[in-house]
Amino acid sequence: MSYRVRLEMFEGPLDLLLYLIQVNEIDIYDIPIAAITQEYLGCLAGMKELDLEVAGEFLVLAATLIHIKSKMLIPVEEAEAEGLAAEDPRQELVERLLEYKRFKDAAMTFEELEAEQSLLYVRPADPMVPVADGPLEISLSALLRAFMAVMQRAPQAVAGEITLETINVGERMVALLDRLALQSPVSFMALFEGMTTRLQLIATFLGLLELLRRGLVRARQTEPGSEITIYRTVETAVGTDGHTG
Amino acid sequence: MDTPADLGPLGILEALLFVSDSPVSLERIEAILDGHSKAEVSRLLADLQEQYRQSDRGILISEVAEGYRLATKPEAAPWIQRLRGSKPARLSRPALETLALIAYKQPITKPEIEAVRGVMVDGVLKTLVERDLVRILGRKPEVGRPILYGTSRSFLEYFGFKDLSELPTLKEIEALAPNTAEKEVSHESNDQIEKAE
Amino acid sequence: MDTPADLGPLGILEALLFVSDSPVSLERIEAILDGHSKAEVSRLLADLQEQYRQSDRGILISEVAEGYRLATKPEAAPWIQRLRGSKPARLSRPALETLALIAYKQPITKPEIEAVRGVMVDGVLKTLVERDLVRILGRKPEVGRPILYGTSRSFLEYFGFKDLSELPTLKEIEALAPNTAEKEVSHESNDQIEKAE
Repeated sequence: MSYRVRLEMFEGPLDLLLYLIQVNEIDIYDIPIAAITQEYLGCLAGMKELDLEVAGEFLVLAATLIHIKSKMLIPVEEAEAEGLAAEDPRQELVERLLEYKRFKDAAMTFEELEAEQSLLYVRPADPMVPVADGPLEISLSALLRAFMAVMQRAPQAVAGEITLETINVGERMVALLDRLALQSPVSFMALFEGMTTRLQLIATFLGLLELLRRGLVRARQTEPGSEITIYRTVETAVGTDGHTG
Repeated sequence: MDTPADLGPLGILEALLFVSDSPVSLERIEAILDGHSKAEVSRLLADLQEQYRQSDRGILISEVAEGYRLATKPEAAPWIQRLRGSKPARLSRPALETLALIAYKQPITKPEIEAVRGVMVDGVLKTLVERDLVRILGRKPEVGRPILYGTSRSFLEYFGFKDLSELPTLKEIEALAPNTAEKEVSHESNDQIEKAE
Repeated sequence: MDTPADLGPLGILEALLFVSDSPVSLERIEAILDGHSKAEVSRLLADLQEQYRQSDRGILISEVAEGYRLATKPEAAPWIQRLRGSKPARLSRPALETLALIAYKQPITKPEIEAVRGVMVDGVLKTLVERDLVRILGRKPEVGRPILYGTSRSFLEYFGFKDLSELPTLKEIEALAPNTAEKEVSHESNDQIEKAE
C-alpha cells in the first residue's frame, strides 16, 4: 500500500495513528506495534519542513510507540517472573485511541449539525441593547471577549504598551492605592507585610514602581540606608465603595 | 390602512419573537401574555409555526436553548448569502473536536483537553471563547488553579440543541459513525480519509 | 417539517428583510432576486405588506429613506416593553469593552481609556459607576488631574472573585499569536490525504 500523507492536515499524532490503523484495516485491539511504528515513523520522516512545535507533538507519540514496541519484546513469562504485570503493553495506547476516536466522531456529528444550523439565519442582535432594569447579567467570557476585541482594535503603540503589564501588577497597584488611602505615608516594608509568595512580592514591587513612574505615589528616604517611606500623591477618592469611611 | 389597533395573540407572539435577540422561554412568553396558560402558549406557538409552513413565508420557529426563536427557512439561505456576500464561517476540525470534548466533559481544563487530543489547544480555545461557544466556568481548586471551561448558551443555539441533555450520546455516535459519515456528508466530500489502492 | 423545498418569492423577500440589520434598497433586492424587475419587486413588497396587515401578524414593512426593513407593529409595543423589562440587563458593547479595559488596566484614567478605544467614554463610564461596577480611586497628579478608575468590590462579587488576581490573566487569554484565530476557521479543503499513484 502506498500513499503520501501530509502531516499538517492531521489534527495531531493520535489522528495520524488512527488513520494508519484504519487505512491498514487493523484491529484496534490488536495493533501490530512493530509494523505500525515503522509506518508512523515513515510519515514523520516526511515532515522535515514542519515547524518544531507541531513536530514535537508527533514525536512524543513516536517515543511512546517505540517504548511499547520494546516492552512487547519481553516474553510474557519473563515479564511475569520479574513481577511486572502481565498487562498488554498496548492497552493504555488503545484506550487513548478509543477515547480520542469517540470525540473525533462526536466532532463529525457536530459538524453536520453545524451545517444544518448554518442555513438558519437569525436576526442580527442590536449592538446597543439598552440597559434594562432587570438584574445585571454579564458573563466573564463576554468580558474577556470585549477585552480581546478592544485590544485588537487599539492603535499599535497603545496596545503594545498596555499588554506588557500583567494583571497582578495592576491589582497590586490598586491595592497599594487603597492601602495608602487609609494611611499615608507608610513605610516601604509595611507594604509587603503579610505576603507569602515570591510572586506577590514581585507583583507588589512592580506595582509600586509603576505607581512611582506614573507619579501616583512618591518615595522618600531621609538618608542613605534609612527606611523608605511611601506617600500617596493621589487625591483621596470621594465616597466610593465605602472605602473612604 | 385598515384595523391598525387590531392585534391578535398570534401577532403579539410574532412581534415578541421578532424583537428578541435570544431564544425566549415558554415561561417568559406566558408571563408576558398573562391570561394565557402554558398550554395555550404552546398552542399559539404551534399555530404560528403552522402559518410559517406556507411557501410565501420565509421564516420559521426553531426551538433551541430552552426557548423559541425566529429564523429564516433553510431554503432561503442562498439568497441571504447573496445579500451578505459571504457564507458563515464554519468551525475547523480542531475547533469542533475541542468543542465536543468540552461539551461532553465539562467542566474541563485545558490540560485535560490536551491529554485527550494529544495536541496543544490554546489557539482553538481562544477562538471558541471569542465566538462565545465556550465559557469560563471558574477555576479548578488544585495546583495552578487552571481555568475550567464549559459550553455556553450560544453553543446550544449554534448547534440547535434544546439543552445539554440533547447532545447525542457518545455511544450512539460510535455505533452510527460509519453510516452517518457517508450518508450525511455525501455532497461536500468531507471524507477525511481516502484509501489508496 | 413538510414542503421544505417550497419557497416562493414572497418567502425569500421576507427572509431577506428579516436578516438584514439595515434597510435594504429596492435595487439591492432586485439584484438579489434577479429575474424580477423593479416593478415586480415593488409589487412583492406591497403584497408582503398586505399580508402583514392581518391581525395575527405582529410585524410590518417600514419604508425609510434607504429602503425597506421589518419592524414590529406599534400595537405590540406594550408587550415588547414587558419582554425587555423582564430581561436581565446586559451591558452594551461599548460599556463592556470599557469595563474590561478598566478591569485589566486599572488604575486607569478616562483619557487613557479613550486612547485605546478611540472614542469618548463619558456616558459609558457614568453608567458603569452608577451600576457600581467601577469606582473612582482618586485623581492622578498631572495636568488636568484626571480621575483614576478601577473596578469595585461588587464587580468582584459579581464574578465570585476573592480579589483581582483571580481574573483570568492576560497570559491565559492572550497566550497566542493574534493570527491563530483566523487559522481556526477553515472553509473547505478537508482532504487530508493526497492519493499517490
